[in-house]
Amino acid sequence: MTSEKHNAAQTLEKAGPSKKTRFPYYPGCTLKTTAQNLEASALASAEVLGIELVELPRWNCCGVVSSLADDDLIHHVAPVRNLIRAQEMRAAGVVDGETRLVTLCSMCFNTLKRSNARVKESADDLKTINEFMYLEDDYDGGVDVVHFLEVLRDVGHERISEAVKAPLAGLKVAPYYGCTLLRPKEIGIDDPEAPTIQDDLLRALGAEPVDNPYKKVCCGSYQIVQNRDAVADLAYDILRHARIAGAEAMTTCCPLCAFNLDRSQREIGEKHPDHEPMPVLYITQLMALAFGLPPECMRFDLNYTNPKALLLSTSLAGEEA
Amino acid sequence: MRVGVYVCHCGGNISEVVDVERVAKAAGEEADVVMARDYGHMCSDLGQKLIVDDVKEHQLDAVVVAACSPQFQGGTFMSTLKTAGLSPYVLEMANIREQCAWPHADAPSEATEKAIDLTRMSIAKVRLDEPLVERTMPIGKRVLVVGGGIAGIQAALDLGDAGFEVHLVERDPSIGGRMAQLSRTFPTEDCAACILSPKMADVPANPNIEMLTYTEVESIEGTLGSFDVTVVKKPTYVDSATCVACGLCEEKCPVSVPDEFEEGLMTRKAIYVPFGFSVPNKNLIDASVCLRLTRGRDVCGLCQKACPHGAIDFDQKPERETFTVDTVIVATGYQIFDATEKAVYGYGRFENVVTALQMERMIVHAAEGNPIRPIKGRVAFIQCVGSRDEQVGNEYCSRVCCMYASKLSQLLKRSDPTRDVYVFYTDLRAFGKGFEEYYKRAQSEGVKYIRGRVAELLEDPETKKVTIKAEDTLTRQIIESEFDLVVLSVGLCPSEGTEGIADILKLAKSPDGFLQEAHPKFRPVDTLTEGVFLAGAVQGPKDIPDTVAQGSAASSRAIRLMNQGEYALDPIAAFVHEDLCDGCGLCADACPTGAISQATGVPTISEALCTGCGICLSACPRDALDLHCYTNDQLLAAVEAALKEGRNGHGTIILVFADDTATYRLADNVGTGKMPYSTNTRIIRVPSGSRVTPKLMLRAFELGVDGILIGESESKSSPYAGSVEAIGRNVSTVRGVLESEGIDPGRVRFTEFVTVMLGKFVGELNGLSEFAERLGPIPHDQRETLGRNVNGKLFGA
Amino acid sequence: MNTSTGIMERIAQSTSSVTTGVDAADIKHWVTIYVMGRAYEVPADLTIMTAMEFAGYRLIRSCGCREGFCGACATVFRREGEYKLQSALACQTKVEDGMYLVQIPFTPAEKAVYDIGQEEYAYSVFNKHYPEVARCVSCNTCTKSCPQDLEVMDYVQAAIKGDFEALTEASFDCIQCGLCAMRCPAEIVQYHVAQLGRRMYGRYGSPTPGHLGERLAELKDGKFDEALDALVSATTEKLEELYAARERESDD
Amino acid sequence: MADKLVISTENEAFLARITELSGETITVCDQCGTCSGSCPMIAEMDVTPSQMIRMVQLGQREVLDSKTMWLCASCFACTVRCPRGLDVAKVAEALRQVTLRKAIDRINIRAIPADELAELPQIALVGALRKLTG
Repeated sequence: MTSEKHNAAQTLEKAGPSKKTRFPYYPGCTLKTTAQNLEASALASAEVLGIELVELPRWNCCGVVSSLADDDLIHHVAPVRNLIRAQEMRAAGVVDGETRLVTLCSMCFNTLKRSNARVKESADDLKTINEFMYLEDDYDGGVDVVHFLEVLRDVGHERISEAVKAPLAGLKVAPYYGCTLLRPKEIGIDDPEAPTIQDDLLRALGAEPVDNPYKKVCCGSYQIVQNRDAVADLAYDILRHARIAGAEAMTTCCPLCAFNLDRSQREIGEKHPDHEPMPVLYITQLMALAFGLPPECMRFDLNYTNPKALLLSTSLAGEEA
Repeated sequence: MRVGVYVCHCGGNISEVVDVERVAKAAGEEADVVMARDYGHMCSDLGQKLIVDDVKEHQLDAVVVAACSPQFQGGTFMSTLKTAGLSPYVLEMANIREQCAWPHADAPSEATEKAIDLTRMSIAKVRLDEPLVERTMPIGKRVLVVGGGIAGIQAALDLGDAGFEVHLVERDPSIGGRMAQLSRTFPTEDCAACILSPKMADVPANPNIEMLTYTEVESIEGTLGSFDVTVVKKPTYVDSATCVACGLCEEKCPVSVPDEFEEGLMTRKAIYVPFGFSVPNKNLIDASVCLRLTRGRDVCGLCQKACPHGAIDFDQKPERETFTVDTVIVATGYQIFDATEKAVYGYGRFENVVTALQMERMIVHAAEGNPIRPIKGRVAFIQCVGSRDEQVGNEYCSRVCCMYASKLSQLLKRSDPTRDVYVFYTDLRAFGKGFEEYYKRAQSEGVKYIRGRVAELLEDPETKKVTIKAEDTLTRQIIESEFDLVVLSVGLCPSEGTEGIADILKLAKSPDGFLQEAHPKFRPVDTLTEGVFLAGAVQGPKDIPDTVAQGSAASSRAIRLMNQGEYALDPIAAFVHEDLCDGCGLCADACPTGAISQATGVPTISEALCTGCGICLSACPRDALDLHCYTNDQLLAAVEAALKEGRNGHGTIILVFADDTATYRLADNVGTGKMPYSTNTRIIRVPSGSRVTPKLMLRAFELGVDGILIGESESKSSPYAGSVEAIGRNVSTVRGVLESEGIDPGRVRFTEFVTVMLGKFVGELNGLSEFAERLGPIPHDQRETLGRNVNGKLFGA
Repeated sequence: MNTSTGIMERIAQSTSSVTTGVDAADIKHWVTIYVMGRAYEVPADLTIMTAMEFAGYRLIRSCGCREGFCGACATVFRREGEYKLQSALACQTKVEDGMYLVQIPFTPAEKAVYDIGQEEYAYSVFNKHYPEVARCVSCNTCTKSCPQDLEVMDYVQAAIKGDFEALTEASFDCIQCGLCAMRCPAEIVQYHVAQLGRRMYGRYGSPTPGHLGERLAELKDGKFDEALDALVSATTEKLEELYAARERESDD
Repeated sequence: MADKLVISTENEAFLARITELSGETITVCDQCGTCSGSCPMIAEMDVTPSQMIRMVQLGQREVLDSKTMWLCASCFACTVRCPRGLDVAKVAEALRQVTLRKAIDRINIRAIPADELAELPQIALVGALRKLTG
């Protein structure tokens, strides 16, 4: 970890951004386990851009997939509790009054933002939840939940391009958006039918985004638990269309999409012998790569389909990757 | 001042409940009343003669008739006064039938007390009536028609043929509109160009029509009878007098751009003729792409060299023209829904996805033997693209797509019967004359209708074929089927020009964004602005026959006004007490119709534009604005009269300000229905509840009223734009003041009514009455403090 | 422990029923408690456990160490006029007037069977053995119900995140009374989850103490062989002598 | 012969319950089928989403026997496309809740092989248990 920070700091120095912006940051459980590659690459890349994501000192599972029943408030307790943590962090003066809470996992993003929207809209619901809390301060509705991709969009793709040390030239990537970044409309961060936010970022990194018509089709989400075959079928369609469109790799921002699309390739391979494995990467991994960060910031070892061969073939990865 | 009061028995309708003699006697004791009678039938010839004779004999200068509703016989007695040589505006009617005898039939004594009060209120008001004279304004025979599509053409030709002077303004370089682009018309399958082009040619041929193409309306100011119009004619850079559209210039022009008329399927040059049968049929230069005009004097100029007539003139400038008209017809039509907004259908990204209008052009050219692009293989139509879709913000049905898709699909089928043609629809709407038969014909020719809205389209990156994903909702099976061409049946949206003209003329829009007619049933082509009419799709999507019908209807409505030579102005209009006005201009900002103009000093109010809504009265911090026939002094005098004998045995007195459009008529309907309600209610008629200022309400409380209900017509049927919002603001102001004075703000209420809400009206009245009874009267000292504080609280210290 | 010794002595001395052994006149303060709905007048100074015994209950279950360590005497109660449901250990909590209470002598809960040596030291161990942990709604009811004032929710969350160290730290003082599990709307058995987590941490996560390794190495190298041999071969008397002369802290 | 469809006021209670739980005005669905055409899980379903809505409109409790709402991945593809602005995913949630609130779970988590469970990211398990257990 020290070396990672050291390297990021060095890069930062070279890039020369004057002042660091500090954001409260909510990781989510999966980023601490199977998706450490998402967190590591995002935090390191953020630092290059002069952004420090300060992890909430105390947080709980967002309780992913929002409760949709109108009368169900208990499932909004978990998200709101996290929003209170962000509020506490701001009150403690850690993040210069920043009201945005940054998320990396798109499912956490969606869950937190939906609950936030609900309690902001309904004073009654907010009151009930606040009363239910224990020692926490009341949530005042003053937190805005954002996704890291939005922060990057605000930074500007031009500035990101400037930070690129090793452009991903020639790499054909199919960005996969899935559901929770885009839908429902009032929560999503981009046009739900024609998203471009990942495409734009990939272009800034020097890669060539490929238009996959299946980029918004659900990967099956939590259906993986009870319905592995169906998820494998969906993943097969999504990957196949990306391949047809000319993609060599796929990017995502969601640990569950990543799992379903990446891990399912084992089953897909058994069912469809013609299937050509395709690396599924977190877009932040490619960003860290393009920023020239060391391998421990990418953690390609955690990807099921090893991207090493692909990255070597496009001479994008050094020996150590 | 000499007032005569006439109490009518109404053949027993009134006198069986109300003690009419007592009413007449009480009236006779009022100041200025020199004559008070009761009589069997005041509306009879003899009854009216009684008034006429008394006016002469007793030199009456104002008359009160206590009888039925003024809605019912007001006109009769106004004529009576005219006959008697008085202004019809020195008449007041006390509505002792609908408001006393009928609803309170089981409480005759209270009915009589109420009748006395109402009569006193009318006397108090009539004393302050001004002998207004109805003014008339001359009106000429000049019309502006905005928009040269089929609606505007029809209106212009009708008016021109009838001898009216017409200015037809079209922003595009040719008239003809959208219809000119169509292949055939449904359900008769006439060739659209063939039936339209003669009509287009008739326009410049008509000596009464000035055709102004490539021209935009810049401003319209004024009112019925004198709309001052400024238009700007854009330069075509071609002298229309000498150009013969020979096409030599086009051959030389190096710039090619997508052709709008061909919906971008073909290109045209920077110098071009709009289309084959355009009117006028002259070349023009598209200044936005012309090399000379975009890059400089020494660039290109090939057209100028090529023109054998020397018609090219790069020095043309926009020309501003002004003229005055008496009426305006707005016919700015529609534009098709921008299909790129429905990203899921890939329009603009997928090669083989086209709009229906593009399909029209493809069919026209195919029929002429020179197809723009081959139409091969399987074709699918997707219905409701941009219509009936909340995801794109359009809730409405565009009305024509079902039929044009049925037309295009069978034209395709007929050109190649082996071709697969599918129409994906949600509901098939074939309501017009011959439509259902036409739909059946398409089915019989083998067009397959699939009941299911298309969820999304996917393009094969290699073959460019398009896969449709949809559910056949009749079999509940999912369709994933590949097509060679997908046609989007795009809906109709308000045109760009509509937005502009709506701003210029301050016309209201309905929630769908199209312009709002004055009444959906009885005034379908009128607007709420006198002298401005709508024709065609500017009011909402419609097919060609409906559009043409509206063109004719609008011209006929305009003729109806103009043929009279003059028109009467409604005297109920706002006016300024000049001594009170400090020229702040707040009234001008508040006026929803733009009737008040104020540069410096005292504002001027256009009687023609003023609708008499009274919204401006509340905007004035100095009470300088007032309303003829319903002045502040008159209404306060009426309130005072109502309280002359305190609460008259009642615990409380409730005042109802009833708007003329809905609430007053509703009260009449309740009376006619003999539905009893609380007898402590006193109804005051106003044109609109927005006339009732916060100060008037607070003054009424100060005088001793215990509850106030303002009834106003629902906004959608009200002739007064913004009245409901204005009343809402006024009422909340009053509530704020009451609360700060320790008076329950629930004593003021506001309800929207339509004339049939009998139960609701009774419920609201009784509810407020019971509420006030529970609270009891406002204590005297509170009323006094209120009186002292009114001005400070409303207008600041 | 803060019980009134005087009264307790009298109770202990009584020969017939517990209640009659006390002279009511000696007790200055009385409170009314309700055990499973029935009212009892009891001396105000008693713990819940002694008060129940005072009232005549003989505790066979729900009673263990009486010193706040074993977790057997879980109790839930509500004070009159309060909406909050409280929980406590009966041996550690004094009675209050108007307390409605019941004992929770046992929590039905399934404990997973595992071989610590065979498990992977990762979050997935919880997925495997207690997948219902994922049902946690972060309602914090467990924390509120813990008589040990542990941050129960936090350690459940630590399990979800696979943070064994945090889990161990937060759950170390758990006495397995089961009150958290009884209140959990997600039906998680927190204390079993914690135990699995602590065991995993103990086996794989906790740092190996440096001096232990050194000493083991010394043992292996035979550094103490000589001294041990001397002890083994010593007589009993010699051993007693050595024991008496051993280095030790003073008895004071 | 095909079964008769019973339409009666008794069915209204079920519609009312689902309307209340979902907060959606289910009666405005005009059965265009966009939801079904957009559903990624459609291949597994016995009743299409639009049919599910139709059955709720008519108060047919048998919809609870279908697999459809349990296969819904809450991806909102239907929601963002519904031309009548209905949140179909919320209706599916309401239907799940009717069963889950009777303490009847859709999945028995213990029946899933331990090695499969061990491999899942928490996010998957949390999601599934939220939607499929009560």
